[in-house]
Amino acid sequence: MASRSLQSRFSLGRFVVFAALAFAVCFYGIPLLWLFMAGTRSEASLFSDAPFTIGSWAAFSQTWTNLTSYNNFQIGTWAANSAIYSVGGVLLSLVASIPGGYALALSEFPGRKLILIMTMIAMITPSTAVVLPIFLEMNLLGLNNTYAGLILASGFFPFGVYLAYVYFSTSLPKGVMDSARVDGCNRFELFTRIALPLARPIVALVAFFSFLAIWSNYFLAFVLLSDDKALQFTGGADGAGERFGGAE
Amino acid sequence: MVEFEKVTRIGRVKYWEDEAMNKNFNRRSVLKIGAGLMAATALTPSLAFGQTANINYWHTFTSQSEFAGLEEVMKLFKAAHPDIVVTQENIPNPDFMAKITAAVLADSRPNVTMVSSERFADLLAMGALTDMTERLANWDKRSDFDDSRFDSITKDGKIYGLPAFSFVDWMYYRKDWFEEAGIAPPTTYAEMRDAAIAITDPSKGRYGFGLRGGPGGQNYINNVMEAFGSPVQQGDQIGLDRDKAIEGIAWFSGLLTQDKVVPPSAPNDGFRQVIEGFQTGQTGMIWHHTGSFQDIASKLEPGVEFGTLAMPAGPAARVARLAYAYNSITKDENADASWEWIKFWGEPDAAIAFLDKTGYFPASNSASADPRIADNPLYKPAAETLVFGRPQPSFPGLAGWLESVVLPAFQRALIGEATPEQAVDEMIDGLNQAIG
Amino acid sequence: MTSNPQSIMASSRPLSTWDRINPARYIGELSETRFWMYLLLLPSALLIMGVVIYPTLYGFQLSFREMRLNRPDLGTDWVLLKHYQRMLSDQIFWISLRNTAVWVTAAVTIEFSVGLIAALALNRNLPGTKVLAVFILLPFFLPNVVAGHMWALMLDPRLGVINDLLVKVGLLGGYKAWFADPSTAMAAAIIVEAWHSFPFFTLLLLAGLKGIPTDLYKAADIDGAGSISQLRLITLPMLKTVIAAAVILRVIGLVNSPDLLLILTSGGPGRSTQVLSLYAFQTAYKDFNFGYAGALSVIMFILLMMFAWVYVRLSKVNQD
Amino acid sequence: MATLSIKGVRKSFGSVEVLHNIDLELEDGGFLVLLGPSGCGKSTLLSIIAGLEPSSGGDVVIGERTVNDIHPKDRNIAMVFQSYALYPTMSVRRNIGFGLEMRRVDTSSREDAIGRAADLLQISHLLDRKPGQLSGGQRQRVAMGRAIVRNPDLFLFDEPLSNLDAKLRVEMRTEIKRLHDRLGTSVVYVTHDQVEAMTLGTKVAVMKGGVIQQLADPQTIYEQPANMFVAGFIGSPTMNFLNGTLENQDGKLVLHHGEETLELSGVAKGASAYVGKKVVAGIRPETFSKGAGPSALTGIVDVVEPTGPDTMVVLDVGGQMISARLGSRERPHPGEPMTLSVDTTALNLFDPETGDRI
Repeated sequence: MASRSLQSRFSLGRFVVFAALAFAVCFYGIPLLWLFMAGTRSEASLFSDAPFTIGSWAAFSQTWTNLTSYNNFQIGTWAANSAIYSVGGVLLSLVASIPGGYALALSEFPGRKLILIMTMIAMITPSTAVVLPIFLEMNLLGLNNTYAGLILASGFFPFGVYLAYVYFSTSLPKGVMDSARVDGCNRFELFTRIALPLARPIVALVAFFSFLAIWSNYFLAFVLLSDDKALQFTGGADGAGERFGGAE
Repeated sequence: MVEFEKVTRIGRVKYWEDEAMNKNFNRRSVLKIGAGLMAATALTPSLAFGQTANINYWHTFTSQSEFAGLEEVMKLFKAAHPDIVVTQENIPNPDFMAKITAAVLADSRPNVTMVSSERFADLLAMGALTDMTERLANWDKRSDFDDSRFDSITKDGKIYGLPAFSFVDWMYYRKDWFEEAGIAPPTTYAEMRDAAIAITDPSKGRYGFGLRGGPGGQNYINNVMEAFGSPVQQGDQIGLDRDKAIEGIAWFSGLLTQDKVVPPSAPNDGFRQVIEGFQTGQTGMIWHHTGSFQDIASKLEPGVEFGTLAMPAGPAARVARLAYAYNSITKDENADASWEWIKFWGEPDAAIAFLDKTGYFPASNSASADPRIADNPLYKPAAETLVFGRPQPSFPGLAGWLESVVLPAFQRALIGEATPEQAVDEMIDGLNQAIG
Repeated sequence: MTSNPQSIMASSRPLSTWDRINPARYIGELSETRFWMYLLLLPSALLIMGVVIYPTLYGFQLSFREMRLNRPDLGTDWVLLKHYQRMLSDQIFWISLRNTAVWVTAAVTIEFSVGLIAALALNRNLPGTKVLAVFILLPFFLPNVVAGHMWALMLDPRLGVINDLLVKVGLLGGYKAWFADPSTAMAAAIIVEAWHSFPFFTLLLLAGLKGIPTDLYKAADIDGAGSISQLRLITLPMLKTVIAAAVILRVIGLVNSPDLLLILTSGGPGRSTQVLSLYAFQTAYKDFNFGYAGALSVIMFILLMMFAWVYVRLSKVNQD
Repeated sequence: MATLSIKGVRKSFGSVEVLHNIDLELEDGGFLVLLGPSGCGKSTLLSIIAGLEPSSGGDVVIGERTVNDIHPKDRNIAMVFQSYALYPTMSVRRNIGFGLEMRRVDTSSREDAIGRAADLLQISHLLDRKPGQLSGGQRQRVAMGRAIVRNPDLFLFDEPLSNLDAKLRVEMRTEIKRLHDRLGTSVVYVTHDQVEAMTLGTKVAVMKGGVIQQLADPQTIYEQPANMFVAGFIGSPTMNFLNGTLENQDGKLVLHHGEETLELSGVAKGASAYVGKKVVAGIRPETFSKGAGPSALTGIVDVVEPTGPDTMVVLDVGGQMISARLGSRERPHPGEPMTLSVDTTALNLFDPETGDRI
């Protein structure tokens, strides 16, 4: 009896799981599939054919040519710029958030609470409100329209500080840290040789989230950069979306 | 007959060129970019930052053909002025004001900026523009331009820019549908409504008129109010004539709510949707400017499937906008070089080269007289419009009011959430807020 | 130091020249002083000051000033609470506030539910889930702007693939203009938002699920608790902290970011999808009224603070 | 190798004092066990010796040096942790050699040292593994290897065996004893396991509430516990505490407990001062034997637990439970009366008020 009900419950659970996955695949997969397919089809085909038609290789290469020839391979520049900003921003956000979270987690010092609160505030501040002040500030520093400016502006990822803080205050084995002290690490080596290698998962997570944040932060990039060649990809793509000037 | 031959030839040539080079670059292509990016992880960067610019040019060109035109002009300019290096920067339209606002605040403006007439008042109020009256007065080609061309860039007798090309409002209609229904092209709002009712056939998925109730539609809403006798600006007077405005809004929104001659998607239809609706045979008439001629001709045969008309007349006025894209000096530094560049756009050479690539109308008389325009019957309505067309109103806060008050209020009328009276009251309140 | 005849210890090497100039050595020495923690904090503190505190304060002071860029004639004087007073009688503000509540509540609810289901499914480690995980997480990588344009096209009343599918399946009589109808515009936008951001919950919840000891489920099995009871009595309580953090972060993101609605509806039709962030954005960059936009931002900020505080209280999460 | 002396060390966390004025001396090559229940302050004391925590007062002297302000790495100590504290990201080889690496020992002599330590601990075949791939016992060996490779002046062990299962614990205990015998390095060893303390230590410090209750060799601790806490903490089953009154009967000291009378011979000299007063007699279970005698207790058998070599019997003597360790052949039945005689030479008397031994 008991094993029987267990059995049936298990298969029900399995069914629910598969149903959920099937739903996810349909709802979340189809649009992506369509997006990929759109790339293989000609303009005319997009207008007239059924939505899920696979186009031709020729159409794909045509799309690719359009893409690469648009305004003298501007798309390549955009993509490369996006990569530079994202990588730079991610590196900076790691340099700021990992040691910051470590310090906040491991020590008690005056101002610690204040920094934690500021981190929270940073997470809550509406981005539209800070874009203009940041722009003015970067301008003051002469960093407008430079890689450095955007990287600086997007390099603070408060959520990352918080993640690192939570990780270091809960998951660092005290014994290992003590052991390293006895083995002769100074606090710097303790951080670089012991804590950092242990924190690899959290470093990856912070990098991942900050990459996403920077990658999609179109508006900040847009206001900070004016040179068309320095346009970030997401900004450039949106611009290309609007075809006509002035009075459309 | 000969003329017609010519028309179709131009259309055809353009069509094939487009097909061959597939120049159109729109939202759909953006998605392809997304797909391409996801598919190809390794893109070779070409970071050419090498050029040092003497002058910086901000513009809102985005389409492939516009870029081709700009490049052509730049090439000609380089040959004529090897000592001046122009760096062009594309500022997408939706973000143009945000960007220039920030640049003005931070004093990091470009040397020359492309200014569309509706933005003039805001830019001037911000202090972004430089007085060019004297330079213009001393320019030998000044006589090529009618004085009226400068109306939308003049304030208190001072002129702040030189028109580079024009957007002429007109309408496109399905010639074949009209012939099929046996009706004449409309010349008034009333006729236009009748025609729309006549050609609307929901069973075929056909609607009479492609109303732009989404982004960008605000200008047409304002035009309709003006055509019914409620101009938002008369000289220094700013305000709406409530009753006339209500009439206008009632007529315009009635096309959807009562006559049902407009696709139900109208409240969210922007530029792309309106053009596509016409191209795909959903709508029989649309309002737009001359700049989309080539685009429509790439899907429908000009002169056969579709034709062009001057804007119809409203009960009180015939409102068709003549908007100019001006080039203005926005920085004192290198002003002489900037002026050379701006002047160059006014030269027939550059204007015709630009027209050749884009179809945008030149602003100078000598260029307008070019046979490719003057002899083309499909462009005739545009030439007519040049006579009676009027400039956009212009005062600080206008653009914001149109976009964030007029459009939503009209949309509320379109979706039946507000009566025309309520919509107009909202507009009046918003206007007071904007100019108060 | 005494030395042991049985010594198995190796002898230390004296300092080499490199050691003497090695910067790591100096940092190492510095790290033993009380300045070390401040040194670690220096990068984040500088960035906090530069890109958070200063801009935030600047934005706050703007909310008490007249600041209309296209109206230099009005000056930039202090106007105290004028903007806040205007807000009280500003219909659009109240509509935006209501819409923001709907937008955030619905989107978070859907994203959380779908995210949880996906996380539970992926946590089963069934064959193929690794591939599925990558697949399901893909939308998250599309920037808002691209996702917005993509959905605008898919929901297009003329060419949209969604309409096409729904008509073919028979769920819809004819093509529908989702964003032109106030009764579906918000719902459609919420679906798009949920599609784009649910993987955020999946990611965080999946991480949380991995941390729940399997013994708990075994014990529950023996006690006869069914799947639903296990979810309610074990999974959700154990995930409480993760859920609280994820919900707060997502709410912050939803309240603050106007991108998606800007692309899909611009707040329309009428005001039916107008939200606070969009209103603040338009006030600043379309109407150039930075003072009023600043005040709107301050209100958003305060609302979020209150939300976070109340929410943390209610979910009784102990936080530092 | 060095001596260790701790002079008046105190430690408080905020207003809570967890170590009161600790004094300790350990001879060169000695093996000091800090024994006590959890929370007694023994691990804190070890951390202070290691330099991982600052003390609130007092001196720690290793060899000739007062090391109060000296960094852990410069104290020339090595430490083995309860959690083994192996670096999860490093191989066993690097784990063992890490202390040397940090001291800039060159690679070849480092490799030699690692090899020797690994041989000694029989873990040479594990050198290229990561800690995650090792069993508990292997990890423990690696942790030890890491400590001995440095040949420190002082080994510190923080409950090193408590995470192992019973069998391994016994094995490793022997191993540690062997290592200590071989290397001769001074050791401070923290544990709550009295068996480890008794088997390993040359000196045992029993701690409670941040105070050292008794510092002595294991034999003394067992036979002459300083107070009732030490007496009760050491030995399993624990010492029986029998309440009674001390009297002088015919020139002999006797203890009255209810109906029972125990004749005491060979008890402490100070006992006579307690004549007529209440005392507590501490009787180890193994000092009982079956049968009557001058000092004997009679009671009812309550529980019988044969353990193989012994039989443990719990006896109800006038309402007080007494446990006794008897020979394996004894099989009394619960409920039957039984008389046990006591070897009073091994008996301790305590003052019931202070708990101190008389």
